[in-house]
Amino acid sequence: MPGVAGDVSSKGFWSRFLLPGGVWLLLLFVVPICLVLALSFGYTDDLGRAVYSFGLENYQDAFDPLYIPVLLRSIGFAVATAAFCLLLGYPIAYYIARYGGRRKHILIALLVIPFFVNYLVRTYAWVALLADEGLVNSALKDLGLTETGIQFVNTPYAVVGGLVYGYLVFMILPIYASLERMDGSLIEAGKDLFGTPSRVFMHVTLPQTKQGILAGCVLVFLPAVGDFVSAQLLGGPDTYMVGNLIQDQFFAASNWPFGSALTVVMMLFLSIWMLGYLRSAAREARDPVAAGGV
Amino acid sequence: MTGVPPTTVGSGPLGKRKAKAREDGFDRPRFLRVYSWFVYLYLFIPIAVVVIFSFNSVKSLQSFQGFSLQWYDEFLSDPTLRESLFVSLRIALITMIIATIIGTMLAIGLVRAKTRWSPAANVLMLIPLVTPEIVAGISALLIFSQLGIQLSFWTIVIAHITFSISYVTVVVRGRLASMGDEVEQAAMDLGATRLQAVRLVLVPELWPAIVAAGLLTFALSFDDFVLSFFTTGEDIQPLPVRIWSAIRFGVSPTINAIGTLMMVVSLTAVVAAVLLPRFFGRKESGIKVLTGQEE
Amino acid sequence: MTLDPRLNRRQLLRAGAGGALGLYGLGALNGCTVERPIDKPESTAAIKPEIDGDILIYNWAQYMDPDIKKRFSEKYGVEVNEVNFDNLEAMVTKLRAGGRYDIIWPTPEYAYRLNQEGLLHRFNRDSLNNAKGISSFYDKGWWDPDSELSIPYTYYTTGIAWRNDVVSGMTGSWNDLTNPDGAGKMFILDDFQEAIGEANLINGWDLNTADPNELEISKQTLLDQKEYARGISTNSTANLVNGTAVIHQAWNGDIVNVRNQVDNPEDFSYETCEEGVPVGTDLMCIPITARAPGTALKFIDWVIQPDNAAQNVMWNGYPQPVEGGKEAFASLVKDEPSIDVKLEALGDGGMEYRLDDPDDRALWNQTWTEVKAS
Amino acid sequence: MEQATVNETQPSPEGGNGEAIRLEGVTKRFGDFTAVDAIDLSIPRGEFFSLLGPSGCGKTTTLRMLAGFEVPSEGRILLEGEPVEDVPPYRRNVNMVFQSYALFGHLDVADNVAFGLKRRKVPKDEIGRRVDEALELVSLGSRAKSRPSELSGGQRQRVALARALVNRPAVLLLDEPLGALDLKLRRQMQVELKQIQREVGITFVYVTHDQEEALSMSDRIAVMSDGRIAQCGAPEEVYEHPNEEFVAGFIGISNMIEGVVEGPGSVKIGTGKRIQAPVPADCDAGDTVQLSVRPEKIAIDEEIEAGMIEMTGRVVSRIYHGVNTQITVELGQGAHLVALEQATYTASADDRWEEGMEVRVGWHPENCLVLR
Repeated sequence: MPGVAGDVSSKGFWSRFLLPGGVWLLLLFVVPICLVLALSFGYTDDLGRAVYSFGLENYQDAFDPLYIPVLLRSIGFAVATAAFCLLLGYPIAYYIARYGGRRKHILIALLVIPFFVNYLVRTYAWVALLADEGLVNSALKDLGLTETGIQFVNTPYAVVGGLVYGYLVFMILPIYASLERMDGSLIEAGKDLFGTPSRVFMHVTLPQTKQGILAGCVLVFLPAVGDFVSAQLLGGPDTYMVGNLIQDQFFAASNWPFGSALTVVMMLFLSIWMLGYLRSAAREARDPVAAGGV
Repeated sequence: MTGVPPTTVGSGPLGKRKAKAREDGFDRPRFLRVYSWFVYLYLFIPIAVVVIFSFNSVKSLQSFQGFSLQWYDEFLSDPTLRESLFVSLRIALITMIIATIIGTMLAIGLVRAKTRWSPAANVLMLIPLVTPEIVAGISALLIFSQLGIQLSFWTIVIAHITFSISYVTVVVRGRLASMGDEVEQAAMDLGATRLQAVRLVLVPELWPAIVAAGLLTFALSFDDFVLSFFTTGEDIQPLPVRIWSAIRFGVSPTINAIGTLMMVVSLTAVVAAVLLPRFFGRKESGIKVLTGQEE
Repeated sequence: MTLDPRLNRRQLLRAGAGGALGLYGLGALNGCTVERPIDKPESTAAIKPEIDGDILIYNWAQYMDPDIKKRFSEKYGVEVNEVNFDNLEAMVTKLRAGGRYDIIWPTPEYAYRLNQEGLLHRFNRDSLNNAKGISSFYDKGWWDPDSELSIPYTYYTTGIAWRNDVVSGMTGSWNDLTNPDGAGKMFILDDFQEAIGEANLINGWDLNTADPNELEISKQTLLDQKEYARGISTNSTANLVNGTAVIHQAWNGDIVNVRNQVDNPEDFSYETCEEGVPVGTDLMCIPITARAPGTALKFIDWVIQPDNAAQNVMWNGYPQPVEGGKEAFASLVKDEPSIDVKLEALGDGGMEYRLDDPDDRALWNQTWTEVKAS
Repeated sequence: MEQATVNETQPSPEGGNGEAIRLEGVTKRFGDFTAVDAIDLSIPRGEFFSLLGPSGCGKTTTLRMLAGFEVPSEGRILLEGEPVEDVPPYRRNVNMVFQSYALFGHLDVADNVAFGLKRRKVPKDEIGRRVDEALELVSLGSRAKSRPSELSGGQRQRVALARALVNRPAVLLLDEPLGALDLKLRRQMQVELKQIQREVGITFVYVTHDQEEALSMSDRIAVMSDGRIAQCGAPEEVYEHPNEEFVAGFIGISNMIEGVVEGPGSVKIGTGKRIQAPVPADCDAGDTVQLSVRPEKIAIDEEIEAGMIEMTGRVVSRIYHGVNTQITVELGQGAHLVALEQATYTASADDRWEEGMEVRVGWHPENCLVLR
C-alpha cells in the first residue's frame, strides 16, 4: 500500500489522540499500582520506613485466619449493598423510564442531586439522624412507637445503609439507561405472549435490562468493598472492613508493605468482577452509562 | 419510553397525570410512584438535615432552636477554612480543564484510531472506573513518595486528573460513537485538513458532551475525599479533608454550613451541565448526555 | 462501529503486557525505601523568634481558636495557614514525604522520635516572652532533656466519661468500661495506645509493656471489653452528646465540650482510674523543614501568652499548662473537679505513653489491628 | 469484466466533452476481504452515472476511493486526467453527499453551505453570493438561519446537496442520498436531483441499491456485484439486455426458467417443452442456460398474439397492485412465471383471472433472453 499522507483513516493521525491519555494513565495509574504490588513484598525498617524487598511475610499475614473474616465481611457488606441498591433502584428507574413522561429529566436530576452533597457530610448527617437521641429516635419516641429508642448507628445495618446511600446512584443510572433503550413495544408484545405482568416482567423486561443491572451491581459492589468511611462513621466494633484495615495500615499503624499486600489481596478478590465488567463494557462500548459514566 | 399506547386507566385519583398503562402487578404506576416517593424521601432527608441545621442558632444536631447565620459566619471568618474552599475550587477547576482535554482526546483516539494498541488503551481507560478509590489513593501516595515529589496542591490535582480522565472519556466516547465518522469526512471533503476537521467540526459537535463531562468532573473532584486524603500535603487542604479531620473528633455545625455551601457549588456545576448545552443551541440536554441516551 | 466489540483474552494479555514489563523494572527497587530522605539544612543553630515569612501549621482539626491565628496575622502582617491531620502517624507520614510545615503538634513520644531522626529545630526558651509561665512539669522532660525542642500546648488525662442518669455503680476503675449498665453503649477510643494502655493497667502491667505474653493477655482483655462495646471511636464528644454512648473512654477535654453542648451537663461525669491515669500532652514543635521557623517560634510564644491561652482554653476545652490556661480551665470545670488535671500531683514520670523501640511499637500496632479485626 | 470494458468505449448519450473520471484496475482489499476487484471505468464529463448493486457489492467503497477516504490497494484513479490516488480528500476537486447527510449540527444552514468556501479562502462577499445561489437552487433560501435539527429529512438532504454543489466540484459523489426519505419524498427528490444536475452540468456519480432510482435518473448505470462491474450501460440497455443472470435478476422482476440448449435457437425447459429463443453464438448444445422474460412482456389468454411462444399453466396467486395485477402461473413441476397485467380502460386488472384457473401464457421470442 502506498504511504498516503492524506488518507483519512491513516492510523498515525488518530493514534496521536491516544497518546496523552494513554501515557498519563500508564505512568500515573498502572505504574503506581505496580508499585503497590512491589511494595507488598517489602518490609518496614527500624525507623518505620517502608522498604522494597522480596518477602512473602505480608501475604502470610494477610491470609492469617484473623483477616480473612474482615475480607469476607467487606464482601458480604458489599453484596448486601448491591442487593439493596437494586431493590431500591430498579423500581424507581423503571418508574421514571416508563411513566416519567416529560418530567423524566427532572426526576433523574433529583436522584443525582444528593450524590453531589459531600459523602462525608451525608454520612455524618445520618449519624445525627439515627443516633440514639437523634431526630429519628425522638420522633419515634414522640409517636410512642418505642420507649427506649432503637439502636441504629454502630451496627452492620447502619454501615450497609450508609453504603447504599452512598452508591445508590451508580445502580439507578445504568438501569435507567438500559430501560430507556428498551423498546416499550416489547412490553406490549410480552403482554400478548405471556399474559400476566409479572411474567412479562420476568421474561421480557428483566432480560432486556440485564446489562444495566449487571453494570449497576458491579459499579456499586466494587467501591463498596473498598469503602472505609461508612464503617468508620456508622460502624460498631464488629464492622471493621478491609478498607479500614488498609487505611489503618497506611495512616495509623504505619505498615505500608502490609497495607499494600492487603490491597493486592483485595484487588485479586475483586478482579473477577472487574474482568467481567470490562468484558461487558467493551461489548457495550457504545453505551456510556453501562460503562460507568454517571 | 415510546411505544406504550395509551390504555384506559381504572382509577380516578391519578387524574392529574397522564397514566399510560394498565395498573397491574409490578407494572403499576401508583405503587411505583408511592415507592419512588419513599426513595426520594430517603435520599433527601439527610440533605435536609444538613441544610436546616446549618442555620441552627445553637450547637446542636438534635434540636433546632432558631434561625442563625453564625456557622456560616464562623466558616467565612476562619481564613484557613475559607482558603480551603478556594483550594477545593481551584483543584476542581484545574482537574476539569486538564482531564476534559485529555479525556476527550482519548475518547476520539479510542473511537477513531484502529491500532494494535487501541484495545489495550480501551481496557486501560476503563480500569480506573472499577478500581476502589482507596487503591488509587494508595498507589498515588506511593508513586509521589517514590519520585520524591512533595505532597502538595499539585499532587492532589494529578491524582484527581488520573481518576477523572476515564469519566470524561466514557461520556464523550458515547456521544462520539453515536455520531459516526461521516461528519469529519464531510468536513475534509469540503476542504478541511484533518486537524481543521477536528477543531471546526468534531469538537463543536461533541461540545455538549464535553461540557457535561467537564462539569461532572468538576463536581466529582470538588467532592472527592479519598484521593485528596491520601495525596494532600503541605499546602492548604481541600475542604473534604478538613471535614474528615473534624468529623473524627467531634463536630461543630460549621460542618453543616460547609456541606451546604459545597452542595450549592456542586449543584451549580450540575445544573450548568444540564442547561449549558441549550445555550449552544442544542436540543439535547446535559442530563441526556450524562445518562447516555441522546438520539 | 469502529470499536472492536469483543474483548478477548489476547487483548487483555496485551493490556497486561505493559504492566508486566513495569514489574520487571521494579526488581531494581529491591532495598529502596519508599520515601526519599528529607533534605536537612546544614545549620543547626538555635532559631530566634522573628518574623521571617508566612507560616503553615499542621494541627488536629478544631484544636485552636481561629481568632488567635487571625489576630496574630493582623498584628504581624503574616499569614497563618492551617492544615489538619487525624492521627499522628499520618502526620509523620506526611512529614517524611517531605511536607514542609512550620509547627506540628506531636505527643512527647513522637517529639522524641522526630528528634531522633533529627527532624526538629532547636530554640532557646528564654528567647520567648511567655515561657516563664510554663508549668514546671514541662522543664527538661525525657523527650526534651534541654527544654529546647518543644513547648507544651495542652495536656489531658485519659479516663472514663459516663452518663450518671443511666449508669450507676461506677467504681473509679478501668473495669468500669464493662459496667453492665453500659453494655452495648460503651465506646473504646480508636487509638492503639489508649486502648492497649488501659488494658495493660487493668492487668497490672506496666503501661508501656512490650512483653508479648502480657500484650496477648491485654489483647484478650480488650476482646472481652469489645463484647460490651458499641464502637471504637475518637468522636467521644458527639457519641456522648447524641446519646449513642453512655460510657466512653475519653480525654478530659472532650467531656468539657460535651457539657458545653448539652442541656443537662450535670448528667455527664468523668473519672480517672485508680489503676493509672495516662497523661497526655500535645507539644508544639518546629520541624527542620519549616519555611519560616522564626515566625513559627513567634507564633508559639503568642499562643502561650496568658490572655491567648485563656481564650483558647475556653474555645477548645483543653487545659494549657501555662499561666492563664490553667486558671481558665479550672474555672471551666469548677463543678466537676475530676476533670481537672493536677500536674504537680502526678509527680515525676507519671503515666505517659512511651514506645521507644520500633519493634515494640509494631507489636502494639499489630495487637491493636488484631483487636479491631477480630 | 470484459463486457464492462467493451461498454466503456461507447460514447455517453449526453455526449460529454472529455473524461471526468477514469479508474484503471482499481482494487481495494480490507485484510483478506476484497471489496473492489480490479475495476475499470470511465465517466465522461457532465454525465449522471450510477453505481447500482446490492449492499456489500463494493459500490460505496468505490465512491469513497473517488472521494479520497480510502486508498486503492492497487490501480490508478484519474480525476480530469490527473492521478489522485495520493491526494487527500481535502485537496480533491470532488464533493460528496453523504447518506446520513453529515450536516454540521453546530452551524446554521448558511454556515454549513459556506463551510467549503471558507476553507478555500473565497472572499467574503463572494461566499455570501454563492451560498444564496446554492440555497436558491435547492429552494431553501428562506431557511438560511435554521439549524439542521429544525429541518425535515428532505430539507436536510437539500442542504447537503447545496453544501457540496456550492464548491463547484468537478465531480459530485452521492452515497445513497435519498435512502432515508419516505417513498413520496424520494420520488420528488429524484426528479429534482436530475433537474439540478442538468442545470449545473456537473458530473454526478450516484450510488444506490434501488434499481428503479438508478433507471429513472441515470445516463449510464454500472451494475456491481461482488466487487466487480457486472454490466455498464444506458438504463434501457441494462434493463432490456442484461448480460448475465445477476443483472437480469437484480434489475426489475425477471422470470428465470432453467433450460438446456438443444441447438441454435432452441432450448428445452424443465417441463420438457422446446422453446424458440435467441441462443447466443457461444453457447453449445447441452449447456445449461436461464431463459429470462420480463413479467410485463408476458401475455395471458386473449392477449396472446400470433408468433408468441405459448404454454399453459394454472394461476396460483393474484396480487392486486391497483395499476396492475401480478399473476403467478405455475407451468408444472415447480416452474413459475410471473406476469404483470395492466388495468385497461375497459377492465380492472383484477377481475379477469381467478386462482386455480387454467390459462395460456405467451411471449414473443425476441423478448426472451438466454443467459448463461
